[in-house]
Amino acid sequence: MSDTILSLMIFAPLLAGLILLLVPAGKEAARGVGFVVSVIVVLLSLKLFFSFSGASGTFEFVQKVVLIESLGISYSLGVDGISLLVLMAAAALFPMVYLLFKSKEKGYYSNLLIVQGAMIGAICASDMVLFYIFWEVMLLPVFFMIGFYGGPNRLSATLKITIYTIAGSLLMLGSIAYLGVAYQAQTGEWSFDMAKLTQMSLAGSTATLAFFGFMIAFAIKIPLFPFHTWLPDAYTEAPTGTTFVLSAIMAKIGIYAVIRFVVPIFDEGMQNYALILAYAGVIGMIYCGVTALAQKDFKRMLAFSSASHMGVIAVGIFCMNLQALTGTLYQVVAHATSTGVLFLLLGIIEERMETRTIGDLGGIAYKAPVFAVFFAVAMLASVGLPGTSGFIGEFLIILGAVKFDITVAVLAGTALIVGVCYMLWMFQRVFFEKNNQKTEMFKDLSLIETLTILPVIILIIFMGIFPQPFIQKITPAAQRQLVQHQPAAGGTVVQLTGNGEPQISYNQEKD
Amino acid sequence: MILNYLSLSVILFCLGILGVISRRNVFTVFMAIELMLNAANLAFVTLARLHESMDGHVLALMVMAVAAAEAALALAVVILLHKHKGKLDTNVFSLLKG
Amino acid sequence: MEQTATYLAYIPLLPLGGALVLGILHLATCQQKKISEKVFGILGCIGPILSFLLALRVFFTLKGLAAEERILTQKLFTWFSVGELDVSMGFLADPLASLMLIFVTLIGSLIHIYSIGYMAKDRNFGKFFAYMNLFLGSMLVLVLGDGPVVMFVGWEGVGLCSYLLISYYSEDRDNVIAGNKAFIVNRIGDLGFVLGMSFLFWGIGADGFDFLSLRSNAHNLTPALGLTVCLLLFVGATGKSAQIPLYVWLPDAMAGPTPVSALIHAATMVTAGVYMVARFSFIYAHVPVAGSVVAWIGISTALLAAVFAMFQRDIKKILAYSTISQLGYMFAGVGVAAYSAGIFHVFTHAFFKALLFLGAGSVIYALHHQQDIWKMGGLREKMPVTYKTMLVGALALAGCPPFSGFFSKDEILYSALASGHYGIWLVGVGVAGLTAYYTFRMIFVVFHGRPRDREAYDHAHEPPKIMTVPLIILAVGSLFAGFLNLPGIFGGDLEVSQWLAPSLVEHHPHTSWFIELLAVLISIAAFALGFRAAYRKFGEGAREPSFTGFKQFGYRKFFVDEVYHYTLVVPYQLAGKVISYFIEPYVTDGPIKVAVWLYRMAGVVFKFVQVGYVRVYAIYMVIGLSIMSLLLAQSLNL
Amino acid sequence: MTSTLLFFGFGLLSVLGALGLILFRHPMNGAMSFVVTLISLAGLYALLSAKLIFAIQLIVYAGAIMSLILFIIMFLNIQERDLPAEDGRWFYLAGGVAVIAPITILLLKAVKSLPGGDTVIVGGGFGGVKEVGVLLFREWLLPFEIVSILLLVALVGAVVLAGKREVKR
Amino acid sequence: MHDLMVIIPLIVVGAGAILLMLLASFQTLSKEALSILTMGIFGFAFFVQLAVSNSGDITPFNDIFNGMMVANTFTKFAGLIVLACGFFSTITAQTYFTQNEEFVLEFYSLMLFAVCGMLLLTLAAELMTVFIAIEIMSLAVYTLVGYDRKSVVRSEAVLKYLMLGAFAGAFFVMGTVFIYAGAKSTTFGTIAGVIAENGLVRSPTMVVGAFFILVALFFKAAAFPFHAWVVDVYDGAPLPVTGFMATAVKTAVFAVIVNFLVMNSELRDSWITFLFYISVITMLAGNLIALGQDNLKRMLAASGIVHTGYLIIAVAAVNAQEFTGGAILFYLAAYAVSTLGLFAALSYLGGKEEKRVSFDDFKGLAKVRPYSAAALSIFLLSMAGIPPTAGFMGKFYVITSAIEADLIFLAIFGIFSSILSMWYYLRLIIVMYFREPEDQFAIAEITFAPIGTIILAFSVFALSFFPVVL
Repeated sequence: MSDTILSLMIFAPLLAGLILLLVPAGKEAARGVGFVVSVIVVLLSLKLFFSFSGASGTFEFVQKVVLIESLGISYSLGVDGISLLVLMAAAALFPMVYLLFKSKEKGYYSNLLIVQGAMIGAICASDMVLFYIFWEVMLLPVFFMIGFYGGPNRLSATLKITIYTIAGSLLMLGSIAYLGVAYQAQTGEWSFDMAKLTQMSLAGSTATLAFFGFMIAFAIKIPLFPFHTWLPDAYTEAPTGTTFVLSAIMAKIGIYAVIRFVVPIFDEGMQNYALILAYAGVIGMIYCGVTALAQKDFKRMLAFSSASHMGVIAVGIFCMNLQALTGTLYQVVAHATSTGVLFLLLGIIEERMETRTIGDLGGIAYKAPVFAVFFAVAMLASVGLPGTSGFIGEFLIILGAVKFDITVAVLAGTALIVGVCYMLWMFQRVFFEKNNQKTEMFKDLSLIETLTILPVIILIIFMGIFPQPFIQKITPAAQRQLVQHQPAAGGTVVQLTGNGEPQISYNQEKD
Repeated sequence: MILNYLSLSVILFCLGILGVISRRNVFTVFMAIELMLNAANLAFVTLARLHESMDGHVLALMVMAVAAAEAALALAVVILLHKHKGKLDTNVFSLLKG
Repeated sequence: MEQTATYLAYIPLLPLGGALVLGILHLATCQQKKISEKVFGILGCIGPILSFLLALRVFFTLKGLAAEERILTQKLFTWFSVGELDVSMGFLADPLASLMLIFVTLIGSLIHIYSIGYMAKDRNFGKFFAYMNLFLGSMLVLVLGDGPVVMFVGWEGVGLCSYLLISYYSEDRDNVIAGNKAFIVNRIGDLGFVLGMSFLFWGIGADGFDFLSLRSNAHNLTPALGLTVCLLLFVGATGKSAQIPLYVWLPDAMAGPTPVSALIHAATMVTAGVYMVARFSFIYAHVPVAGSVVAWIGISTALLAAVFAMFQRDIKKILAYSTISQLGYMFAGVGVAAYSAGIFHVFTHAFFKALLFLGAGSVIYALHHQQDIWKMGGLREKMPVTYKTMLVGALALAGCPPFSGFFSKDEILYSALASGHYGIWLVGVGVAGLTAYYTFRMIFVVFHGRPRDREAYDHAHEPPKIMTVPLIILAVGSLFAGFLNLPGIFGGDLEVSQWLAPSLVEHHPHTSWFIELLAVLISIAAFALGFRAAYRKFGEGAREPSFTGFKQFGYRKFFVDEVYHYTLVVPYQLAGKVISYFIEPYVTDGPIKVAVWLYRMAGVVFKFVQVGYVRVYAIYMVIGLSIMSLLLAQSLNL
Repeated sequence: MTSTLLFFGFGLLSVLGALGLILFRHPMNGAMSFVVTLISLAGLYALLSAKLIFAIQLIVYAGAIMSLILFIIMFLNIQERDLPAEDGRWFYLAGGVAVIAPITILLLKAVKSLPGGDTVIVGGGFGGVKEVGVLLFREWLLPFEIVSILLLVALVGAVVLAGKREVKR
Repeated sequence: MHDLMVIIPLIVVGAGAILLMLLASFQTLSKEALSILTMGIFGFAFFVQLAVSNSGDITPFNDIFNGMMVANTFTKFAGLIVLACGFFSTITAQTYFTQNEEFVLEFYSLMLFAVCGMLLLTLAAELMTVFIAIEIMSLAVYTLVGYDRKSVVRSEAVLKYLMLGAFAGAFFVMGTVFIYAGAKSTTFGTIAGVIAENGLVRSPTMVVGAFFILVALFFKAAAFPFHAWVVDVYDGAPLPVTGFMATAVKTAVFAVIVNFLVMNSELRDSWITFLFYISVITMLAGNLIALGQDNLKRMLAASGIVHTGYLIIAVAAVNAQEFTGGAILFYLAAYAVSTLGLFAALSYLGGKEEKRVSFDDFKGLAKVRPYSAAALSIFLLSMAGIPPTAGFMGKFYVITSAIEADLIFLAIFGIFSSILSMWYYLRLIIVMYFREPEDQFAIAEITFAPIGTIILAFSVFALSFFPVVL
């Protein structure tokens, strides 16, 4: 069991989705199947979470089947602290979608299943080629979901996201090939096993190319400024379930991938470009945050806010210290839950009001207090209020950033402000102020819906108050990721102790 | 002396190319291609003389055979085209483009 | 040396639990069947009162211990520990905390009780009490937090509550905007707090990131880093405690219900900044520069706010500005390293300012939400209790001996003088005069003279017992609280200061009794002048003055809000618009769009290249061939 | 000496024939001048003492293939109006020469790099029927065999493309 | 005996061709019977080829053929691919002829002739043999393209193909001339010996000869600038023939290119820059041509040019020392599978007389015929190189081998071109899935092609996970 549990988690949804696609079935049946399978996945993931020790920081639940020995490509899976929480996020949140959105066709649900399977695969794969396969496969359902069930100009949106993402991942393909060749050159044997490849430490111009191959691919997926331009259209046009998938989980896989591949292998690349990338992160955060303020479309605003948060989360990676990295890994889940809930609740508004324009809404809080409370909790979590899951990660990231580079830290800190600006203003216009005849009709959450979302709300608060159980599973692996890597030279860093000396000193050893 | 023979064959070959790209008359074009093949033959025979080995002759024979086969098919195509349009202009046949 | 007390956690948890219960209850009932307000009211008051009792217990337990052992801790669980960063969810009660606890819980309970009356017939009665409880809980977490991070939880929690309560009447857009303003401005401060914490951690937080260990390692902190930390933390304080430049939110915060203004925006939350600075006294003491920065900002805030207060016509706004001004005093106090004096002023101010607000509340209640003092007048006869109690409060605020305000303020001014900050002292004295002036301007205009608005006056009446009783209690408090910390000259020996001493790092400057006396006399004189001026102008009910010239300028608060609006808010929104309507589509996405367009165009071009003439294809071949053969001839250098 | 003269004579003729093929507007004339080229090539083969090729060139090429082409030309009885009005012919010729020049130069240079040699008639049956035949069936059996397949394909192709019979549906 | 086994597939196919030719002349058999017979022959030859294990270079009947024929693993798998292409093209043709009236009985015999020529091409190790084999293949294919005498378009396609083909053939002969001039022989073995002995570069005639030969072969493989004919000819040719040309011809031609280049490492290395630029330009041009097309066949033809570009990358990356043309063969196989699948599907979706040819004709196919649409999408994704299809693995092997051969930039260009190719592959998927259907895609009668489509659709995945040729 313990070595096939991952395969189960991957292929239960994947095969279920494919079979649903092939056989004729009603949409209710499809929805039922989807819900059951996703619940099974949740249970499996819980079992995995509690039987995961994480003390060593190495892969657990390893399964390995050689596919192509001539190139050392194998079907090999494994989970470690880096991937655990992402995996949990990918596994745990899905049942909500099936419960909340009933009025969709069969294809919608089967695509959801497939995308979940593929994403779990991408998270668990410990062979790079396998990872790449899942990474690409998880895009196709999104392509179809947006194209079929999306908004008015869905075609351009889906074409944009697909080509944009595939462009990135093809560059990554080149980099992966390069890694394999480099490993073959160093050791004489072919392998794409992460554990082996991460032993390498590459330098030189070609390695830099490969570094950017990876970075661009992941920067597009995350998305990192300035590669975010596909995001608003895609998030806005996509049906809510898909937006949820994209924002809550798929973006996180980008983050995860950076930590998994780029950090351990490309020391030199990180040394030279961490600062630039961190700046890209914070600039993107501010840029998208400021943009979100001006959005009239509720969903578009949330899309930009999501992008903005991803900026901060990305910063944590490039600070290259334990606190920031842990913060990032924690924030991945925190943001998954909060943003996920926000998008789902927005979906409910959309279903009931047939509009997403913020200006058309108002006074929902009086008609639907429960709804409003849930939304408020998720919102506060996403602006990082202490006591919610959002705070821990953000605090750790800023804390780490201070050590890495003060400017970056201050800019990253502005996330505290930027977030509340648009969120509160939106909250005011949507939930407060006076009702209009549209929102007079707004119904509060039904019991089922309440019970569906309540667990996540509780999780958000629980993760704010008792983060340690999660963190202690993360940290060893994060430590391992960092050991090969001497701290990247930021612009200005704080000398820890040392009396009397000027201790906010510029250190120039860039190389 | 040998080189003059080869140069002659080169010249004939290039004249053949010239014929192919400068004429629109199907017959002329095909005969120009035949000319190129003949130039090659001349070169083969000359080289056979140069190497004092008769492989060149055999090669020339083969080329002639191939040329004959091509000519047969080519003429069939010409007839076909003439049936369609009654013209031998290659530019008439430009339905497929873009 | 410190002892563990297992009941500390209950102090914040009781109100928090109350908040949870009330909230769920409210959510469950707000739609269809109502349950009586009594249930909510009682449930709402249980928590605060119980935690008040616990606070007393804490106080007496500490009192029972030797001075330097007066520390109670309770470590609940490891909150999060990453590498050398180890933050535990724990509580710490020392004399400083206990003092705060007592008055926070006491005043909190009183205001809860008062609110039962004030908020009667409000459709979201339950919600109100849930918020109030939540606030009290967060405030107690703030006070009891055993480390910066836990403190920050409360710090942000109270900010959230103040947002929720300011925008309580949320149908009215302005209230919500005021709430947003409060939250955002506070967030700006919190950024400073977070960064300060981070620096502090990388400085000395490696072994233990709670106050006790930090305090023991404070000497390792290098001056420059210390300065950075102090200033950053003070930025947080200015946000929370409404100092220059972040004070702008507090006047608008009066949009909330009056009890809220009394509890949050006068008595407790806004003093959190002072408390925090005192908490970190072990760092500030090392960095005098930071101290004087704090002091100067504080005293100039006091001056500015006092000037504003002189020209306001909204009774709550007057009180709001006076609050800011008093907070300025407190910061001046902690700035000149007289932490105990500052905290003591916090203590007394809590009483009389809460009293004043509640009094104003009952006036407003009586006049059906009329807040403009120039629409009031002669209410003395109509509501005597309110009048008398408010008079006490006013005297305390204005610093008339022997009311509490006099002693605490005098202590601050004296420490400023003694520690050689003459400038601060001078300004402080001036502000004292202004305080007396605007306070009695308010009193006279509201209660004396003849009514300006007849029919409102006729309907005016004394509020119910449940509202007046807290007033009386507070009045007593603000009358006698001063005597807890009598300076030597009045025969006391600063009991409160001594009580606080173990948890603060301060040294009392010793000067001659003459200086002390001088200081006292001068402050009394300042009060007298201010009072006299006020009496001259408004003593027997003046008619509404015309707000022109400097009056207008002062009434409009020197247009600071407008300046902020046009220098910060408008550009920000503009940037948003510019980015989303120009930069995003044309600049960021531009290159990609252009590339795609070029690609498409090239495709169109290549359609024309496929002309369909077989000869042309042959020509392509030959051209390619000849180019290649040129290259080949070169590479072979034939 | 005579061989040199003959070479230049035949060479000139063949080039003239080729030019005629390219330049004459009517394919009939072109074909005629192409025959001249073929025959002069045959002469050159003789000079290169390739007896068999000489004969085959005359019989098969100049004889059979060309007469087939001529036959088809006549069979289609092309009138002036059927001919393409190639107005830009001269332009194309000039451009073509310009384009082809590099190729020619390359080839000529390549030729120059070969070792020269004279072309006195080698006796001893070099290029005779018997010798070439032996060579053909010993060394070059495979090409010889598959050429038969090629001719078969050409046959079938010609039938399919130009045959007259009605196809069974 | 083993020698015989090696060439039995060749003999079987050739004999079958002649047999069918004779049968055709009697006009007794129905076209179904002929098609089934053809499939049988292909299948039999395929399994013989599969059964024969020819490891290392073996020269069948050396004493007779004088090493003009060399068989090895590479040729074996190349032959297998060719035979498979023939088989599935026959299936496609069978279906096609149920929907298109025009038919000649020699069709299948010509197809067999063509395959015979291709098998020869994979085996041939002597330039004149290669030339004759090319001609066999080409003449057969010319005829297949133009068998329909009623249609002008077909005839035009033949004209273009035949004229340019013969033109290129002349170049091949001239190349042979120069090789012969340099090496006194035309068998690969001797040529390699001569090069190894006294270097390639020191005998310009050899360089020029090799150059002309490569040019002629690249013409057949439709590399820039010899690509122009492809689009028109594929467009003009009948659908099954287009599929046949796109896959089988390309396979055979690349087999011979590889055979020619790897006979000596110096020979290959001296052409790497040439190959580099050719492949880059070819990929670019192919993408740009394909982008503008509205006709499906033309788009596929142009994308065929792009794939030629990839294959040239692989050719540039093969190293002669321990040569396993694995990447090339796998890519060819993957490309063949997906292309044949597409054409098989189109053969029954195309309708009477190929009435559905343009993108828009397939609007909303997914709503009417979901399975066919799914199959089409699978093939398109495989061509685009999206995992887990065979096309992806092929692309991955090619890129890997390019990087391994230190042709980093070639790999990068390949990646870019596959990014560019996304547009037109996704376009059809979008049309099929996201537009509303307009006609019902009625199918005449039950035929083989759907089955063939399904088989191919599965083999797209099977191939990617069990890459037999590697």
